[in-house]
Amino acid sequence: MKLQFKKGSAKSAVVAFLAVIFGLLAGALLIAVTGSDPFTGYAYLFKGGLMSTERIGDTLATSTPLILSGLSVAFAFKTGLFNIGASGQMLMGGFCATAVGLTLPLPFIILLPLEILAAIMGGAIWAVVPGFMKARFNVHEVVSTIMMNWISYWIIYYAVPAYFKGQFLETESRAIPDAASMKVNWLTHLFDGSFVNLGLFLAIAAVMIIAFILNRTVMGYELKAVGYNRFAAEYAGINVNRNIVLSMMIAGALAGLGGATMYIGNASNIQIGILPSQGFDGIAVALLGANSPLGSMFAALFFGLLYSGKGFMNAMIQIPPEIADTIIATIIYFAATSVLIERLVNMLRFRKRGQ
Amino acid sequence: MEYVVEMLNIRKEFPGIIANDNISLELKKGEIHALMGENGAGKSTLMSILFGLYQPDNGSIRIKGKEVRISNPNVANDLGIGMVHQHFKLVHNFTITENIILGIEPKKGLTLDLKSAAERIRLLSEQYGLNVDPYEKIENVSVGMQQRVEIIKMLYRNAEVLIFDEPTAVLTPHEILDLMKIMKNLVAEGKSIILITHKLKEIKAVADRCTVIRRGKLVGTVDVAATSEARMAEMMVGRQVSFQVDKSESKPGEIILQVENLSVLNHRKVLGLKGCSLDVRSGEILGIAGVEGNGQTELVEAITGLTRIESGKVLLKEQDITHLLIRERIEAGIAHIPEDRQKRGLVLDYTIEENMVLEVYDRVPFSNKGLLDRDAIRNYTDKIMKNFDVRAGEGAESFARTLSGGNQQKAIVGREVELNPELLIAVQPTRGLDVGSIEYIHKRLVEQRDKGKAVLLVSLELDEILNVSDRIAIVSNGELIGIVNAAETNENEVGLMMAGVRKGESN
Amino acid sequence: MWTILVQIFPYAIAFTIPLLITALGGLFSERSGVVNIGLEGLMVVGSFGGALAIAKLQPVFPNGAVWIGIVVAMLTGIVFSLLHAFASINLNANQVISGTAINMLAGALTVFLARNITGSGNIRIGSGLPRIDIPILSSIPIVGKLFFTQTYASTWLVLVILAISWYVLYKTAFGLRLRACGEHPHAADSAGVNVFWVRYIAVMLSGAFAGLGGVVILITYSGEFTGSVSGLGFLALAALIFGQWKPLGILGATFFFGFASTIANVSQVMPALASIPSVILKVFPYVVTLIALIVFSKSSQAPRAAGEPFEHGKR
Amino acid sequence: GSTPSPAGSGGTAATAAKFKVGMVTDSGTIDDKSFNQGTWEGVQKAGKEFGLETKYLKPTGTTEADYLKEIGNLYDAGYKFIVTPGFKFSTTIFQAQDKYQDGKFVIIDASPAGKDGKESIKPNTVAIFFAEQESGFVAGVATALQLKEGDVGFIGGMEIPPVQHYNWGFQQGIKYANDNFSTKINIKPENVVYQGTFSDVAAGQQLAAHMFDSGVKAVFAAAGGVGVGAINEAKARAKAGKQAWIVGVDVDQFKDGIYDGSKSIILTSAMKKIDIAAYDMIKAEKDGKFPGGKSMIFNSKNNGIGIPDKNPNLSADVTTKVADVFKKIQSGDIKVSPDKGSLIK
Ligand SMILES: Nc1ncnc2c1ncn2[C@@H]1O[C@H](COP(=O)(O)OP(=O)(O)OP(=O)(O)O)[C@@H](O)[C@H]1O
Ligand SMILES: Nc1ncnc2c1ncn2[C@@H]1O[C@H](COP(=O)(O)OP(=O)(O)OP(=O)(O)O)[C@@H](O)[C@H]1O
Ligand SMILES: [Mg+2]
Ligand SMILES: [Mg+2]
Repeated sequence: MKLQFKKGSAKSAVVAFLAVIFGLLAGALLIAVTGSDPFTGYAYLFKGGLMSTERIGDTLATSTPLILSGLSVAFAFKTGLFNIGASGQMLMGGFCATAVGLTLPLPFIILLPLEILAAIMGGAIWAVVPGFMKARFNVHEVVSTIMMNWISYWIIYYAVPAYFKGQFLETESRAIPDAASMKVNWLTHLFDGSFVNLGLFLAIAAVMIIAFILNRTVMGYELKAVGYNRFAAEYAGINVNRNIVLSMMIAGALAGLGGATMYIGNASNIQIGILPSQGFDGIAVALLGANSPLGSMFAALFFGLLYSGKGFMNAMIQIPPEIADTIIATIIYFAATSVLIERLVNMLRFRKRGQ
Repeated sequence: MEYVVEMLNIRKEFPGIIANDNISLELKKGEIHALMGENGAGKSTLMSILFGLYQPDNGSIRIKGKEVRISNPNVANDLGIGMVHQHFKLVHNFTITENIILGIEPKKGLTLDLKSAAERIRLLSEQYGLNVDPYEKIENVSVGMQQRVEIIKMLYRNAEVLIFDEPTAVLTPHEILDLMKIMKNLVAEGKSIILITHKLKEIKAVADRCTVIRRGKLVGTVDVAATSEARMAEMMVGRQVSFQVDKSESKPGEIILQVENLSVLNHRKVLGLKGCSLDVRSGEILGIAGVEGNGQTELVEAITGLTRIESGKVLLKEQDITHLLIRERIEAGIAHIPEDRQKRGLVLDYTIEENMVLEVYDRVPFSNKGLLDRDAIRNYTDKIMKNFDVRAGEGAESFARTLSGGNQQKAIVGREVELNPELLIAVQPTRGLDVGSIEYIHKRLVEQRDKGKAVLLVSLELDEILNVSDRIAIVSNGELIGIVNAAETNENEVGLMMAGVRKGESN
Repeated sequence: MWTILVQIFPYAIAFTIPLLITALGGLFSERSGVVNIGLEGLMVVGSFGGALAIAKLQPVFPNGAVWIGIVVAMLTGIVFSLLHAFASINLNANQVISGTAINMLAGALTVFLARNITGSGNIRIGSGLPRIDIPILSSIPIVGKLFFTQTYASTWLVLVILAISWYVLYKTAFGLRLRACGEHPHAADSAGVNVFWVRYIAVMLSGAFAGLGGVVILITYSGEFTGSVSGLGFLALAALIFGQWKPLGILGATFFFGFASTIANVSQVMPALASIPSVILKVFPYVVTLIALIVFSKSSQAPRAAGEPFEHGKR
Repeated sequence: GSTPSPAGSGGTAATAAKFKVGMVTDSGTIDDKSFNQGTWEGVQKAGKEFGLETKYLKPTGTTEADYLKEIGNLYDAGYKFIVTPGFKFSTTIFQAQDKYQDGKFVIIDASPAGKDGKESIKPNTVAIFFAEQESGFVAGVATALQLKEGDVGFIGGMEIPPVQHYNWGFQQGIKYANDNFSTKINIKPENVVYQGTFSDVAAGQQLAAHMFDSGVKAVFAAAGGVGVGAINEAKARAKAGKQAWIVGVDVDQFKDGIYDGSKSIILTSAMKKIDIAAYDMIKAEKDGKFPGGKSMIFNSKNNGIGIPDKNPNLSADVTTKVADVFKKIQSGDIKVSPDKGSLIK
């Protein structure tokens, strides 16, 4: 499975934009077919995500883990790896952060960095295993990361009740105390009681750092060289195996951080029996964002908006909220078949010139 | 005059390039017709049209006087046209029989009838002296054998017209002779052949007529016997070319590279290079002659660090580099023009400028404290592109993928030379290039030598080795057979040694 | 131990069969050169189509409905797989991405439709396939007890398909062509094989088989479409690699998965296994797969052209 | 937020003011044959009867934020009377009752509690509990009486209080029947399991199959989708002419167990009448009698739990005896403990 990389950010932006348009059109068609008015539907959808400060905050919070998981997948893509295991890494990262938050009675200023560190390490370790298997044994990361997802699923499944059992429930951990949560009062107030939290800033910082690493640093140069052509990288004396492991490690760290923003940010405990779907959505985010950090951030915000607004749409009119997921999936299909869009663009351009 | 194939006024355009512009070619029954032209001239395209892989935008094709539309290879097969492609089209884990019958499988009921197919293949093989084992797997046979499989594939389909696209590029001198014999057999049995090749000597040896094309346009068709090699070459490139590399006497100095008793495992985990010892001095070009797969790759990879050394030593300027990392060897003064420019030489999805610092990006001035310096990289790239005449649409910012093969190669040569190495290893530096580019690259190799550097040249082209090297080391079956002075040897002697005959043994 | 084995055998097999048939579908697709990580989604649509057909038809044809459902599921899988075929064969799209899109689309669209139909997003069927003891064979000692008691008709259907697949793949012209397309499509192309068609058929087979896998889950043990097959499609993909892209290899791999997860599931009620921590039993199949991937990495039999778009005439 | 309906819906106006009733589901679907469905049926019944608009939303996840978001969506869309089934809503309602002070909340199976576990029911909230142990007890007695002797088992979903109560009540019921009606029903420790999810159908089937194979005659499955697997297994066995019973949970599952025309493998069901609870609360609100700030228990006394009125698989004699036992629970003659005590798991 070789991944092809598209360059030229203007072109990918156009493709992404058209994919979004087509996805929304397909969604409109579906809404119409099921007997509702697409315009009203979409109006409620966007209102639901944006109509109040609180809702804007919620949309941002919904986007936060998506930004990070998207960034994780995009980063791995850029370096030639398909990280389909962001879910498991998020779970592990989130678990480690929760564990630290629940165990160490430290002041916020010290505790938060520790939690973040734990999340990053948890995610990174979970990704290093497939990275190492890829580097050393050339085991395809798609399969190994999927296996790692399930392993983390079951480990958390048994570890949470065993060590961090909730007050009432076996199925989730104890609640993270306020002093250990990413939610901070000033933000909550600023956004009228939204659950937006410091995770958002962490995500934005991560986007900046990753963009900088990829474009400006020796490390990014090496990582991409290995991703694009590991034989040439080897020829040039770049340590290929180390870079593959490093790349997976960073991707895992990003996903792990994303897990922390979910479990000690948006939520206040970790639940068992669920692989966070945000990990898989990260693939969509990265695809729409053409694997660029900034692109992924915008894609995540857009998906966050859809996810955040769909409930309100469902509350207002009879459109099942799965429409949002359907729209996202359609967008991804169109992004995957961008050749079609490119041809369309060329055709239109050609016709214009012809006139 | 009866023509088996007439291609008339063929035109084929690819996005941005007219690969065939009004080309006509006529093939007589029972002749070997050479098709010649520089790289990218449009030879393969023309033949792909005849074979039904492409549809012409314009023009017509007649087979035995009848106008036909060849919409796909099946139609070509039915018309008795077969093609041996530049790159063999064989499935590595199929047997020879399975490869040959693919697409026209004989059946017993629903089940494949492999037995009767194998029997027919054995008979064909005997008839034309091809000597293939129907049950052997492709991955276990030599390149020459694979080519013979391709030939049987055509014969099995009762082809009357056989197209060979650069068939000799991958063969040893001995295999080339065999192939020529086979081709003569084929025409004697009434087949007609179109032979694409860059090698004038081969055209002289077997072809009756020769059609030359240049940049998609027909230059002309000549009678081979009546035309000199120089004239044909001129037709091809549109100017006079010298085949001789101008160079002065070499002035060898101190030993730069010393290889002692080197043994290396190949990818099949057996010794691919056995106890090889040689040295290269400053101011000389040492050529490695040998048939493909006889230890050259292992030797080069062992020196550059791409492969682990089983036993023995490699010294660079008396420093033992046997266990150094690749990057450390580059820093110690080894530069390497790799055999496969697209696989090893370039990151195709990087721009030229990113490719130009592939080995030095982490050095000052290209980066500082882990941060890349774009300006420094740009200046460096511009310099290389100017010095080595690398042409690309968007200059330093062009993606390597968009460059033509020749320009890709020039960029790599420029990059490696610019490292200012003590030892320059050039592996097949002119593979698949046209004569103009070849000439250029040879000049740069000699220039390195004249600057007092050591050059190790590995090539499968005997002519190149003989023309460019000062001394020639011949390898066969992983062993060093001998080292001769270029000035004192000839093709015959080297060819014999490549076949494993040590000097003096033959008489 | 023997009694435990005999007891869990039928359930292990019931769990193995959907994995097996789905992996077999993946095998056809990949050996023709098209990587299909959309198997999960194709299973989901199969289970959706089948559930819908069965739920609607059962009141009318109480006996035939299940079989009609099987056919419908396979057809649904085929139709959906065309999306993947179109993207990866006609448009040369990145096959991994297209497959991911299929997975997302399947999960979202089917639940969306089911919600419009049933209001809840789930579709429950009245009853699935009965379990039967095969006459005569089931009385053979040992073997009869293990293989011929308490079996579903779908199990035999899938095993027959497996046998036919093996024959088609290795003994017929179509199989030869299919394998050639997966190893070296240009070779097949120049030999006059229509690579596009072969790949289309292969992807459609993967759709049909994955759809069958989805509906088998429904009619044997789940009885309900829920919009998910809980990762079995991905597990099938792993089994395909574990089984080294060979029919008998994936039979072994999927049986291993089936057996290991059944043991993990029932370990709680088996005193012999209750002493092993559950977490170990649960992660066991996944860890073993990882180890197997490492072991097989040396001699990978992956089809060489799998995942690479085929461009007619590209050099 | 936007409130399309002009009629004020705040306050406990005893008028027939049109209020809209919303529900947020827990994990699981609206037709889960369990508490989501039960709640929704109650909401719908009230909606029809009183001409109210009703709506349910299914959250995308199961975190507090997910739940709060859907409550906000309902609230902003004018659904200010919100019913939430499931223990998981505890912390969510704790916040919602403050955040939406003119909203009304009904939480089932739990009471609002802060992170520290401190409970606090505000005047706009009612917490509803069920005495599942009593329901399990009755079902246990019925099972024992009907089967007379042999093994029975229990499959739970997740190990959460309501499920535990069912289990412990069931065990007490069996014991009661053994002691008082000299039945010989046995529960082995290995036949009492919590599968760990409410969704793994395959595991449910395999667990039930294993129990049946090891001689269990009836399995009490309080396990959502896992229970569906168990029911499927029992049906498959019954079709093959073997004996296999399931004791249903939450609602009357008789219909789900039908395999041959009218025969069903559901012996009886341990019900808790969530639909009635939901309905009652809506009705109370409509009548201006919303018991805000209170925690209510539905048990045998108010007929909030029990087994179905009709149990075609129980003999007439068993039915009368069970009815007797039920009366004794109502009167307090029989006490069913909600604690584990010396019981299994
Ligand atoms: N499929 C294609 N799409 C676009 N351009 C193509 C394609 N095939 C060939 N070309 C271009 O057409 C021109 C002729 O190519 P062709 O392969 O026929 O050259 P050639 O004479 O066979 O060269 P060589 O000696 O390198 O084999 C080249 O510029 C080539 O890049
Ligand atoms: N498949 C293709 N699609 C588009 N452009 C192509 C294609 N192949 C070649 N080109 C373009 O055509 C030009 C000539 O390329 P070509 O590969 O024929 O050069 P070459 O010197 O013959 O190299 P080679 O030795 O690799 O055959 C280049 O500008 C190249 O970018
Ligand atoms: Mg060319
Ligand atoms: Mg060519």
